[in-house]
Amino acid sequence: MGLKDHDKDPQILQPNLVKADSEQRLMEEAAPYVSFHLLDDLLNRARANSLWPLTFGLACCAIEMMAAGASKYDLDRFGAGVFRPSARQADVMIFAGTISRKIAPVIRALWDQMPSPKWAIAMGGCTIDGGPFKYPNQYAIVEGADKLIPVDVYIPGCPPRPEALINGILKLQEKIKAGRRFEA
Amino acid sequence: MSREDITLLKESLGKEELLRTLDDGEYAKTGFNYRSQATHDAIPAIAQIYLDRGYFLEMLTCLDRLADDEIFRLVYAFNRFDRCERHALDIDLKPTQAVATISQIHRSANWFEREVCEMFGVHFDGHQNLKRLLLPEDTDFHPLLKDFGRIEDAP
Amino acid sequence: MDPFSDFKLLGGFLVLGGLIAIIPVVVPLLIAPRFRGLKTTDTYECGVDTIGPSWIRFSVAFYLFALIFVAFEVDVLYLFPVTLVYGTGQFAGGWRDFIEVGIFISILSLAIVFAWRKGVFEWD
Amino acid sequence: MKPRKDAAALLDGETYFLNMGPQHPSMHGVLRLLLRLSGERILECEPVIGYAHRAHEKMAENRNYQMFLPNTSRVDYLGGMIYNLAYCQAIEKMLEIEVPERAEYIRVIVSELNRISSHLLWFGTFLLDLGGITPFLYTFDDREEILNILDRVTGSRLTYSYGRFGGVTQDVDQEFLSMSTAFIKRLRTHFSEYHKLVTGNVIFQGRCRGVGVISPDMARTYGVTGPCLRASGIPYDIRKAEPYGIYDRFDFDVATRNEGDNFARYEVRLDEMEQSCRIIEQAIANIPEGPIMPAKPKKRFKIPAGECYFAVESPRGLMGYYIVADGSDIPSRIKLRTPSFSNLSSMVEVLADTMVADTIAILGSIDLILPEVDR
Repeated sequence: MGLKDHDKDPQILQPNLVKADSEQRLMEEAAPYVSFHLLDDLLNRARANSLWPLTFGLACCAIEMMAAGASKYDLDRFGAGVFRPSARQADVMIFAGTISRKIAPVIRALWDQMPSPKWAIAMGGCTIDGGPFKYPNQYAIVEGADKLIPVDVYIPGCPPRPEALINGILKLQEKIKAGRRFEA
Repeated sequence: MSREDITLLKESLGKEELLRTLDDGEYAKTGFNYRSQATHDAIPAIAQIYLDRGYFLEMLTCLDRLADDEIFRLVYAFNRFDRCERHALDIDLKPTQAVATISQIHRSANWFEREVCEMFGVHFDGHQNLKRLLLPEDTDFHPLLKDFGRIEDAP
Repeated sequence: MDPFSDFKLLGGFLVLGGLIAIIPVVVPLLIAPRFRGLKTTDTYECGVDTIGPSWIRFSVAFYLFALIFVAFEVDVLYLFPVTLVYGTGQFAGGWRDFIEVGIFISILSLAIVFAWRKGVFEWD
Repeated sequence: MKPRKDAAALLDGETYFLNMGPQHPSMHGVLRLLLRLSGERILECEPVIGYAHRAHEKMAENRNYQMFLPNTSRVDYLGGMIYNLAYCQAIEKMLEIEVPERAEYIRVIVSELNRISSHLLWFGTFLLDLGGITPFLYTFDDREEILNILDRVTGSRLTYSYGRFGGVTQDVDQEFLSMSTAFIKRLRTHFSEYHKLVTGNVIFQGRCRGVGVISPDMARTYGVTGPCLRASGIPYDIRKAEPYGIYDRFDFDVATRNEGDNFARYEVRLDEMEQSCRIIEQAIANIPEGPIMPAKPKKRFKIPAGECYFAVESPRGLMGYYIVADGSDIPSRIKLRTPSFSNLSSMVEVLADTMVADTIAILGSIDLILPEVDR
């Protein structure tokens, strides 16, 4: 029986469409109901030191992410080694690899399904602006992860070494500890 | 394929014109031991013979030669496990012409044909599941055509 | 001795248990930043939309397996009070308590043998 | 497993569609399996691929031969060195460039090191899929050693652009050779450790013996090559069948098994690591002195009209470059025949009528790399 492909996301996110579309999709990103400065400071400190990344290896950078999680460049020293397979339990989404046009709706869905507060690390040249696969009039990849979701830390490299990923996570921890102001 | 195997292949095809040419390609230069040319409706019979003789379909691809002589050239490569003998089989198709599928004979052709159909638009008759393989479901272009997505006419 | 001391203890225990259960649910709703995207409330299935209903009729083997589990859950439940009085009282230090618990468990494990013979664990 | 014949008679209320989707810890990248289930039994499995399609073949048609070099090691980043050197060898075959002896030996050494690192990563993730966390950490420790060695000479850990048309870019020094020999000695002691840790484990045997059997005939019709084919009893290894480079000078044997199940594939890859160690030792033993690039390497060149098909043995199977040149310096078409594409297409038949838990074990033993499937 030929299976109908049910991946019928209505809008295949062309890069130019994505920009306009992402404003409309982000219905509500608002400050918490209760927020005290000291409480937020304490919470951010706790959140920074226990980042649970989502296992989402797309391509070559995924191998360097696994190497960073393995024994030599251990991510667990920074509290970020607990790789959660399910988006419902992940704090940070590490884009490890090229973002093809076909996986763009999947990334949007996963980002929506992650609980807030959440952060995004764009690892590798492909997620910054298309990397080695970017040339004018190309049809296969989305040139950069920030066309899909707001990215917090960019890590250049193709693939970036595990030390670079660890440096990126440390930068993200600094950013979290600095706290975040929400528009009104 | 030994000498008598080739003649056997020609006779067993019965009609001579099914397999127009069968000459010894030079392996050192091109990697093919034998090159042959066939008509577009002969491919199931030839594929069946290759299957019976213990060959496997190594590769099926398409060359877009619309610019110089208005044809798509399908290149089938059959090879053996026990000794190195790669047969290249060319089929020239007009742009609107379809070719019979061999996915029932060589199962690996199933995905090869889906990919060629998706990338070039060549239609394979009798293929059960000829829908998009690599690109999102509702893309309507064939990317590997020469006149698609050229750098010079970037938006 | 206040006749209600036991009930107070139990009441306190229940209230504390309830609080411990509810606080981790309510507090994050208050202190976490809010976010609602298009697919936030959809079921999470590897990033793509689910296909078909999930209310389907499945094989009875799953149901029987769950029943066997519940039976032995209750079996363990009865062993909890036994731990309080095990080895104390009249036959302290003897083998009697051990034998009694052994008989209790072996009688209950006959249920497994019965289920085994009935083929509950055949998974095809 | 008794095959169930009443699959077609199921009412619509009983079949359940499950997406083992693009984001899944044991899908080795972004593969999506659309499973039609009845209870835990898979009635029909349709792999949906294309989530890592980066259009390598389209890129080949708008850049010249030198500019396509970085793409080659990003097609299959675990066998990046082998893909890179294969592309160089294909162009050398078309241009009839002579490669100096020392460069040929260096190519064999770094290719076999790359093959061992790919099999080590497969070993770690295969056990990780089956639930064993520790082997993953052991094998990555060994693998880091190889990445160090290759990093010394090529400058990168994963995506090497080490080959040039006619030779290699960097020369290896004595330190590199001694590190490699020390590594092989250390790896051989670890093999016995892996066997102790994993092979005898009852659960591992239970999940792998007799599961996911690929018969020789099914392997031939689906075009399965590499360790999966050799585990089904067919000793087809391109290094022996079509010796390229100087592989005919080394004596190593082709590891094969006959059962064709997960356990056979597991054993074939472990044996292959041993064979690669033997090749490296022989190559290190008699590597000659001399240049590593031809006297006047071709910088800018055009390839006369013609075509060339060049096949190599990648860690996953037969990898072929089919290059069609039209006389300019830009290739008219480069077709990458990648092994995982055909290996994965055989999953439609292998996974039918198995349990969902077995799918993870079977896919783990096939050792897929998704960007290589989607190109």
